[in-house]
Amino acid sequence: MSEALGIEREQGLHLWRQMLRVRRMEEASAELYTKSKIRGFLHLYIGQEAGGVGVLEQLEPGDAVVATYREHGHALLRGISARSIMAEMFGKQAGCSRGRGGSMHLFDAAARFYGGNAIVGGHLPLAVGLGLADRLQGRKQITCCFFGEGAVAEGEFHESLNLARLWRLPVLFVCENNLYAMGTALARSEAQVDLCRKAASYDLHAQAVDGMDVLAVAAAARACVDRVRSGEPVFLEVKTYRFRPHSMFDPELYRDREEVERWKERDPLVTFPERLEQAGLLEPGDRERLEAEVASEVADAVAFAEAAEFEPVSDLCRFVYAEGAPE
Amino acid sequence: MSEALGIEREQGLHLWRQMLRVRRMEEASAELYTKSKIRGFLHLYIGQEAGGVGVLEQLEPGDAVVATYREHGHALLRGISARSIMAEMFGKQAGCSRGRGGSMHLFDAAARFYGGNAIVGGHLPLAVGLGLADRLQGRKQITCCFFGEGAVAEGEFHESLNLARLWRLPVLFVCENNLYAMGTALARSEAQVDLCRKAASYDLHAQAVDGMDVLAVAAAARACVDRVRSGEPVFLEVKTYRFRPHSMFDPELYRDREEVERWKERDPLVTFPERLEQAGLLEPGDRERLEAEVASEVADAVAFAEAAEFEPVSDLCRFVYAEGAPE
Amino acid sequence: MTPDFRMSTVSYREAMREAIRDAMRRDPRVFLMGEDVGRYGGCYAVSKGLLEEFGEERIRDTPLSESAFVGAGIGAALGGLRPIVEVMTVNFSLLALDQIVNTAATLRHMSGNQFGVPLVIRMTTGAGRQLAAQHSHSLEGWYAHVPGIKILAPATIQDARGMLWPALQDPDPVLIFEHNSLYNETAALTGEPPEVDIRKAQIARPGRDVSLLTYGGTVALALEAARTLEAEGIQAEVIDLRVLRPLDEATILESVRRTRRAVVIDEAWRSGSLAAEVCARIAEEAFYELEAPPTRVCSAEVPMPYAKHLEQAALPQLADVLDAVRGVLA
Amino acid sequence: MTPDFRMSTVSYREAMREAIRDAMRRDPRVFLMGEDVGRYGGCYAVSKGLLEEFGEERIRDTPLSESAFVGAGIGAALGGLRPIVEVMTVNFSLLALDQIVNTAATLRHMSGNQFGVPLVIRMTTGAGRQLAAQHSHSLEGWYAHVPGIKILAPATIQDARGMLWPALQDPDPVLIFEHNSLYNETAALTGEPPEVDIRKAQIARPGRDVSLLTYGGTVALALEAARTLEAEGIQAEVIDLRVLRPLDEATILESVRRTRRAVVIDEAWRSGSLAAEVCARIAEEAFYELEAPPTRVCSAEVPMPYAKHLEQAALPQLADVLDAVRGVLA
Ligand SMILES: Cc1ncc(C[n+]2csc(CCOP(=O)(O)OP(=O)(O)O)c2C)c(N)n1
Ligand SMILES: Cc1ncc(C[n+]2csc(CCOP(=O)(O)OP(=O)(O)O)c2C)c(N)n1
Ligand SMILES: [Mg+2]
Ligand SMILES: [Mg+2]
Repeated sequence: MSEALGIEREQGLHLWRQMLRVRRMEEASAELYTKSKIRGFLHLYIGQEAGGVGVLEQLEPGDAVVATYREHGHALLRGISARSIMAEMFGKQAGCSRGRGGSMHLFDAAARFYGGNAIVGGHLPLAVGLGLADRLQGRKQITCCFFGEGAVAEGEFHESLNLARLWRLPVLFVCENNLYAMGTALARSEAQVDLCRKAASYDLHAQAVDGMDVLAVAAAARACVDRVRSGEPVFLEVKTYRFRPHSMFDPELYRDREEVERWKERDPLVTFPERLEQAGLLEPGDRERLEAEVASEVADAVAFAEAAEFEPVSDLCRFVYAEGAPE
Repeated sequence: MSEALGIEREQGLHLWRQMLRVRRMEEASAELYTKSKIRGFLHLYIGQEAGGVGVLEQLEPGDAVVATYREHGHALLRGISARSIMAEMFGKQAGCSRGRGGSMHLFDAAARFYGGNAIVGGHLPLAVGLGLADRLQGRKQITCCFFGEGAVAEGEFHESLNLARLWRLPVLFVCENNLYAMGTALARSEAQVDLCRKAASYDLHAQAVDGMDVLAVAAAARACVDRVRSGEPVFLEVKTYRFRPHSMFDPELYRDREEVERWKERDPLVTFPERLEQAGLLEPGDRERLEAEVASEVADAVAFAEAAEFEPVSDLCRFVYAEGAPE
Repeated sequence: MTPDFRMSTVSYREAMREAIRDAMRRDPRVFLMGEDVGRYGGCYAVSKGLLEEFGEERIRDTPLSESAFVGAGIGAALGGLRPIVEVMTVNFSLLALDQIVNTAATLRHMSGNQFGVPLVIRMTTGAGRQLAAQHSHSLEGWYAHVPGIKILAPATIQDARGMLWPALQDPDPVLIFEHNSLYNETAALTGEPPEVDIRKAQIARPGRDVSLLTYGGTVALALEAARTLEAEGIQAEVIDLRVLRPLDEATILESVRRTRRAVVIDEAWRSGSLAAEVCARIAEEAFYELEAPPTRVCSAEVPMPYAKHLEQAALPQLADVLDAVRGVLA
Repeated sequence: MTPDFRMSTVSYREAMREAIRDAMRRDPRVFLMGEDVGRYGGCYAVSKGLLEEFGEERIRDTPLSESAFVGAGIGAALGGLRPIVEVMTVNFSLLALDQIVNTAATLRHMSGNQFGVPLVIRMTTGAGRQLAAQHSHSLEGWYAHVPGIKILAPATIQDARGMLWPALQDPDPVLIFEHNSLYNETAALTGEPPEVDIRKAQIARPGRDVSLLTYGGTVALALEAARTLEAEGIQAEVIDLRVLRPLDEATILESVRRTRRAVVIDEAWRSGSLAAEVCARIAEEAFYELEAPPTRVCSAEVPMPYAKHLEQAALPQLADVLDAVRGVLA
């Protein structure tokens, strides 16, 4: 147990490992994209890992997660295997959406992972509805909805926060503010750049946290999750940054390299192990072991995806309607 | 000049007359509806007159007005003749929209009166665009956009206020809060019932005013209009009440008669003349003269509408596209 | 308030209300949500009295926010409930179209069959009440374009009473379009609620000379035309399409192959109407059996005007149908 | 950055960019607004470089709020400007559909001709890039249903360069649909910008045996089919519809009456597609001149899947077109 960090060694290693799993899977995805193994739009979570880890660690198994197209990390952290995520991005039948969704549409019923949604803001109402179902059925589970700061300008953000609060629904709205929506900086899209002030105007609890600090996120998220579980919606802003372009098509004309470099100094995959080290929680060989384990998980996932089968073309029109249902 | 009220006799009489013109025209409309002269949906402004008068008196001739389906009053106060309003509600060619719009869609290019819009919240973006056109063309005119408190829950409210403030557009958003959206009380539609707090979350100036007091509205609106003309959007909440049902179909199951009666005690058409009287601004016969003048204006409008021609059926498909334009 | 449904004359509105009430009684997962469905009693008074019976959790008034409450219906369906979402009119449903098209209709497929959305969305459609261009259009044909959802159009009291329950049993989203002119129509409804097969069109009136194909608000017009034509010795068959997606092509083609003539009546604008689809299918599949071109009677291509004489002129009229029939019989 | 337009090979993307630049130079009332049109350079890089030339007042980045900025375009047009509003894809345009259908399309009529909306809205459409079910649908046929707006689909570099200016001159709203597969296509564009009549379809390739009618992203497919068929001695005529509303019925019917056979190709889902409308018109107007049923080649009725082999299988393919042609010639 470290006094300074307030965590045990095991916990520290776990958080690090979780971030590392996402980082390495994303790096592999980027590479596979350049090799045309993965296609479509690919949005990487690199730089933002502390947010997803800090929040998702606080959820219970029965809780629901709803995410955006930048959701590989959330999916992995929610327990969807790297194999089925990778297979999905390869467009294979063994993918978590049978190859029909791709990078932007990862789904998993067992994990209650409701996508992978690619209409900005469009999934917030869905989270509200999941919360409504829980409340009306008297279940204690909560719904955790991730979205970027760009979504805050959309009408669906407004309608959803109002509805969630009006009906006191157990939904945690997690705004991952990475300062840009594609090429549009926050100050160019919002009259009020303090997103917590915006969110608080729906009369709900809103708080912001440093998204480069996994422990800070974890602590804030824990408090928020408790509050949500007691039966009210909460808004959590995770202040973060994406180190990579918006997608694989983005020439990044809208920001300086220096800005990116400055943020990289706060890379949680650099700073967090340093903090663990300083706190005396690491042992020699930890890094090598972690890296090796994660590398093999990713390599295994890629090999699995590579070897997997494509869905037969004859199945194209399946799953438009339920099978066996009246057509 | 009355010290107590801060106005001259002429001004007092003018405000009274303006409210009375709306009241009597609306009463006539209600009656004509029961006689099937007017059809479709009819939304009356009775009870809310002080708001429209107090705000619209502050505008300059070149300013634009955008309103909802409850807009007869705004149209009349903006200088559209009772004749052409009434003819429109009769569906006649001489109507301000050639009979094509009806009660919910009064328009007038000369008055820069942009409707009469019947999608709740749908006209706010239009007002933003008018403001943008003014700003980009360096014109000093402003756009005044009326809407009900029900519209505040719609996504378009959110998107529009943000855009207006982000781009510093000269738009006055006037929320006529009559406490109900059809049968839905404000507290049943908004998590935050203080609408100024909601509006302020877009980082713009927001203020509320007693909408049953025409002088208070006038003073608040004057300050807001000045501010808008200097180049920023403002939100003005007019706290008011409708004395009649939402439309002619509404059985009013959702509110008590007592509540309505309590509000009627504050009827501006009762209280304002009383205040004028108390301030010594009235002379004997004023009421009778005003009533007679207004009655004759309304009677003339009804007679005009009755006598007017219908658009020939052969013209049905005109005005879908501009005439003479490439088809 | 509750009419006795064992044997009585009920209105379309009452039949729909009874269908909702019955579903709510049978299945605790069912609830109704929408603008003014509760305290106000429903904008077309369909849900009047239900709040008192079921309480405000299950008869749920929503704020004006079509996108959020339709989307919340999707989420609630995913969460195990069986929501009936009411949107006041198809015109306002455009505000929720993204939810319906991009989420409700795609989820099953995108998720590789892991998630279905057992949601029913009801809305009114159509013109005829002088509500002008923002309240009068018939856009249900658009929805019929979208794979992943099913579209119903009850034109009779029987269907108003009988379609909701099977729609709620469907594991996929079902949209029900109620033409506003039907609410006051009445018919005798006897005994048990009618069993309705929501996959099938229906021969509303048999005939051998020409097929009049239509749905919803214009079924009555087609029947009126058929009665008028009878006096001239023309036996018109009226097909009530009932289900707009997936179209019951078998019933359509069977009829047209028999009568060899088709007139499709649709209150929507002609270009790009559902009537176009019906004509195209007939032309594709029954071309060699046709004696005359398939013909459409639709609304004039104009935003619906307010004035009554213009509105009526814009809508399909009896004379238009009769002309079209005489045209294909000439 | 600026290609020399006197005589050079340019891409569809560059042609569109040059059209915007040219319009902005010619008319100070013209401006471009949309998500990421400025700093990012446009989601499909169409507007790259324009911010530097025209500044941020006229190349206006908007927040993510499709309804508000499309509506602001309507208001700005009413206020005397000539906005070009870019919506990233037709899929997202559903969020702005209310503005387009209920306001832009209705204002002239509802106001008794007092207000027109001279607005141009550009958006991409179509599949083929493995973007899955929320980014790949072809919904322009819906817009073609709506009176009060006009719909263009430039399929060639010439049209990409030439359609914008006449669209901006139009006193009513014009929507321009750019198929995402076209941006990298190139062609020689010489001399003055092409004069384009935005009321007319175009014979992309003459032929006498069968008419292939299509638009936008599938014109190239039709031309490829025509080339393939030529080897078999079949002369297919390819009609590029170009304007989806109002349809140039005269050109369509003239071609079909000559060839007596029609195959309509449309990347949208078949049911309720624009192809249905084209088939219906042909069936209605040229029935007695047809030798075979009008036939459609459309996308499979499935939310577009991500995997390449499934996506390709869902889209109209050369073999499908050839089969259809052989079908109508059999
Ligand atoms: C409704 C809608 N509009 C536009 C887009 C295109 N788009 C995809 S991601 C994106 C930026 C979103 O930014 P943000 O919400 O901050 O999330 P981030 O990508 O930064 O994680 C845009 C404009 C979309 N997918 N949906
Ligand atoms: C988008 C939309 N949804 C629903 C309606 C139906 N409707 C018409 S007026 C109204 C209530 C609006 O209330 P509010 O904004 O407070 O204005 P008020 O009628 O009180 O003046 C509703 C629900 C509509 N016209 N548009
Ligand atoms: Mg962002
Ligand atoms: Mg109100």
